[in-house]
Amino acid sequence: MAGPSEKNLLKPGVYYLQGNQACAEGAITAGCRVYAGYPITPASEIMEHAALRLPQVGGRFIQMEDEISSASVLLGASWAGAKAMTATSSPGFSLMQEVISFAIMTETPLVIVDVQRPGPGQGYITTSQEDVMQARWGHHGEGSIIALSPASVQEMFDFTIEAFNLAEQWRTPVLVMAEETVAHMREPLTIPPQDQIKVVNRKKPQDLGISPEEFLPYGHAMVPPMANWGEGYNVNHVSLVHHEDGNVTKYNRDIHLDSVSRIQQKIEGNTDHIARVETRFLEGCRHLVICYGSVSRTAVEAVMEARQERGIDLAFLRLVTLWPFPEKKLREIVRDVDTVFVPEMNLGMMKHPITEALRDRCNRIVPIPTLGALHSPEMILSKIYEELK
Amino acid sequence: MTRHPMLKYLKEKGPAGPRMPTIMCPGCGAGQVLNYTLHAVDEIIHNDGTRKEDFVFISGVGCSARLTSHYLNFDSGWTIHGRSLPIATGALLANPSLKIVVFTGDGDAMAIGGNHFIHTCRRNLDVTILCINNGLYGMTGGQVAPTTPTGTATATTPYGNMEEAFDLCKMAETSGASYVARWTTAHPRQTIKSIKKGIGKKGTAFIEILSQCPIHMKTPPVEMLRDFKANTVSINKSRGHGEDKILIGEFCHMERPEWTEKYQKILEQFD
Amino acid sequence: MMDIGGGREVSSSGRYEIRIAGFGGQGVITVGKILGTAFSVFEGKNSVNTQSYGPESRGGACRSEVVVSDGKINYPYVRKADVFVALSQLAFDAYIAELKEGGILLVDPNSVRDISERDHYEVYEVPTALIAHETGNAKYQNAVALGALYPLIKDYLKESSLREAMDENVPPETREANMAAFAKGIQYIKDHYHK
Amino acid sequence: MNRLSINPDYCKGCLICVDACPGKAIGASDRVNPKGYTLPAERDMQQCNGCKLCEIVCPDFAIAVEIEEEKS
Repeated sequence: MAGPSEKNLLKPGVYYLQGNQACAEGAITAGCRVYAGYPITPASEIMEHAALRLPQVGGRFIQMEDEISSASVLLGASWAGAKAMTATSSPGFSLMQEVISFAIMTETPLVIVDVQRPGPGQGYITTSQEDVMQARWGHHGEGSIIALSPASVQEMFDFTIEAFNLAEQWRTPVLVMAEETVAHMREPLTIPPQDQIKVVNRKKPQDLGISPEEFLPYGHAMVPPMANWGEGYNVNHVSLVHHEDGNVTKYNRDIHLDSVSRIQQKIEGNTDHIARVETRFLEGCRHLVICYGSVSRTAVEAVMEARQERGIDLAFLRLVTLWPFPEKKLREIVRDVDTVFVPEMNLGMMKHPITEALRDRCNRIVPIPTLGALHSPEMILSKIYEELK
Repeated sequence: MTRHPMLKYLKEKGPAGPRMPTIMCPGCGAGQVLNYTLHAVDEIIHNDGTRKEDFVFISGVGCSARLTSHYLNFDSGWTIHGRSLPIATGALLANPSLKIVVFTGDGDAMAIGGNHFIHTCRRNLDVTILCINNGLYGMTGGQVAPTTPTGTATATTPYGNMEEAFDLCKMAETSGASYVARWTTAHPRQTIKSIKKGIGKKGTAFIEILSQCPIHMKTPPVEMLRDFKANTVSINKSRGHGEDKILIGEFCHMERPEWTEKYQKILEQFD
Repeated sequence: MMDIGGGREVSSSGRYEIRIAGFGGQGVITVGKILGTAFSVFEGKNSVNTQSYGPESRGGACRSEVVVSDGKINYPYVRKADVFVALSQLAFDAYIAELKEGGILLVDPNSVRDISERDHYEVYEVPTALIAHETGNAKYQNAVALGALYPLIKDYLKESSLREAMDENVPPETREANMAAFAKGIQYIKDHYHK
Repeated sequence: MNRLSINPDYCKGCLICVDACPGKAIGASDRVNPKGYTLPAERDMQQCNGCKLCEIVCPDFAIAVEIEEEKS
């Protein structure tokens, strides 16, 4: 008989939900049973939905006193064996960077949703993509991160599930870099039958027949198995530079370089498995639009219109994962184009790794910046027509 | 057409157009706290000779914080959620003669700002903290706060708030604030007098003002103000038998060396 | 029911776009939510409902939109509105330029007083605030507006879809009053515009 | 007799002033401002003792009392 957690999952079917609500349902579907949050526009609805739904599936919700404590809850919850999530917006995301750094070094699976809003400072409460660099470089120290970029209510559901799966699979914090546009939008959401949804759980030493005495919390493999508190593995979570067994004394530079390099390579070296892009009209195209998140919904409409109305040989490429940045994949599929347009809801951020990746694959990169609102199709089309006169 | 006497302390319009009416919802208590504060400041400027340019208003984030945002015709800062007190500390270190008034809310001061709050009181820094306590997070849509009464249903406690609320005045007192009082928006004259005293006091003055949020509590403001009168009792009159009612009045008014005054003694070694 | 865009993935043509605007507290956002639910849950069409708002929960400008299509919807916001419901002068001035030629314009004449180039649109004037007041509570202004809107877009959805969507999106204790206000809106259009 | 001035653009119709006035000199009028807020108005200014509580408790600085000059 299904326990409370299975019984009260949303039945398969079509729903009409807000992006934020779909995100919370995705977390629950992925097995998230601990949620900690703090109010902030435009992300509060995720927390409000979690507060309502978690007890119904045998989970626990808490509203913490701020973002730092909310993120810190995730460390304790994950170490104690639970899948844990919080959601915030840009100012709160800044406050969570230390915990993200800590989660990277201790290889702790957890999910943080950032519903981006304009900055810096209070900025405003509408939509934005201004945190995409902070997502990768905001935490102190080396290490890498996985960051997904949803563009629809369906993806707010699907990508939150994927975020948990990636976190558990690679023992790493995973970021869902949402935007206010998709967070507050309502669209049909299709929930498939439970058995068709892939749910990944962390590999545990018990699964590999590793006894507590032999267990190396940061050893055994590129992605070490993870022991939960309360299961007799006496695991010490430490984020000082450490040996595979968690010993922090006997510092030596080689161990330092090796251990932190492994943690970084664990993600960067597996970009092909982790990163995804979507492309359309790429075959023999002359020009290209590269975009991500909700801007991709405007961009694809502009690309279709430019092709239909003016026969411009324009292709469309969407970064589904922002980090790890799929440089190799980009270089494989973009061979020789003239102009690459990069519309972003910031003043030019992902254009930098794009420029580096396509340094010898195009003649020029043309950013199309805007702040605080989604590009309209006309904004992108007028730039394309102007540049390709 | 006579104009409201306190409008002289507000920026009604500017080159970019009108700034008023304020963003506050109809009947919101925060607007009343601004009115009472300006009445207190007006009396101080005229009676005690404190200059208008010595006043600085600082707020964090939330409905309470919107009071400084861009309406005040004073030096002011609309700053980071929960961080107005460290920012006030910085201003005092740079210029101890500033008269700093902080508008904060129950969430801004006691949740995210809680740590800074207890340390500011411990240090007894010369700042007047006006905590507009509406018992919830208003700006973000009515979520539970550290001051929400147990049992209350809110956007984040759909099954009723199971946690206990802080007593803000007790926390201020035990943390070391040298002037601590609680009023409600339904006690205008007492609140004005208390704010005047707090600003005049050298040291941390903490004044909690219970304030109505008609929108999220779904109750007409007039009714909530009547409830404030009915559900409170002054500590002088209560003599301990008003337990079920909320105590209002002055809880603490003592002399404690103020931080910048103590530091002055260090500085004077090198005069 | 009217097929919109023939189910193909279309750019701007295959979309039916409705925008509602007013100020915070008039129930503008709820109307958008109800329309979206009606189209997507009860009519089986694809629809995107978005909202824009200021920090003010009362009094500030507020807008809610629904884009409907039988095909895929990419750009989520209104490009050229087919229908524009304006409940305040501020909102009317802000968005009238984006109502297409010959589009349906529904306004509350007590708050939207001057309508420039009236002959460019199909104009319907319904005193939604007043009618709501008469049914006992100004809060139901949005239900009156929804009722007035229905006969103007009945080629695209059934009244039952709207009613069921309302059922799902209003507090249970207000269901009856909402339905009454909704019916009054329909009646007003029938009496004054024979639709 | 003292006179009241109401700023229709600032007033949000909360009517706190009506309830606060000790002499019940202020009442809710039937006038509505562009936002639909019910405006207060003079009801019986004979009862106004010039205490200015209405000015003090107004959240929006929208009401002011003009005290009649004492005739010598």
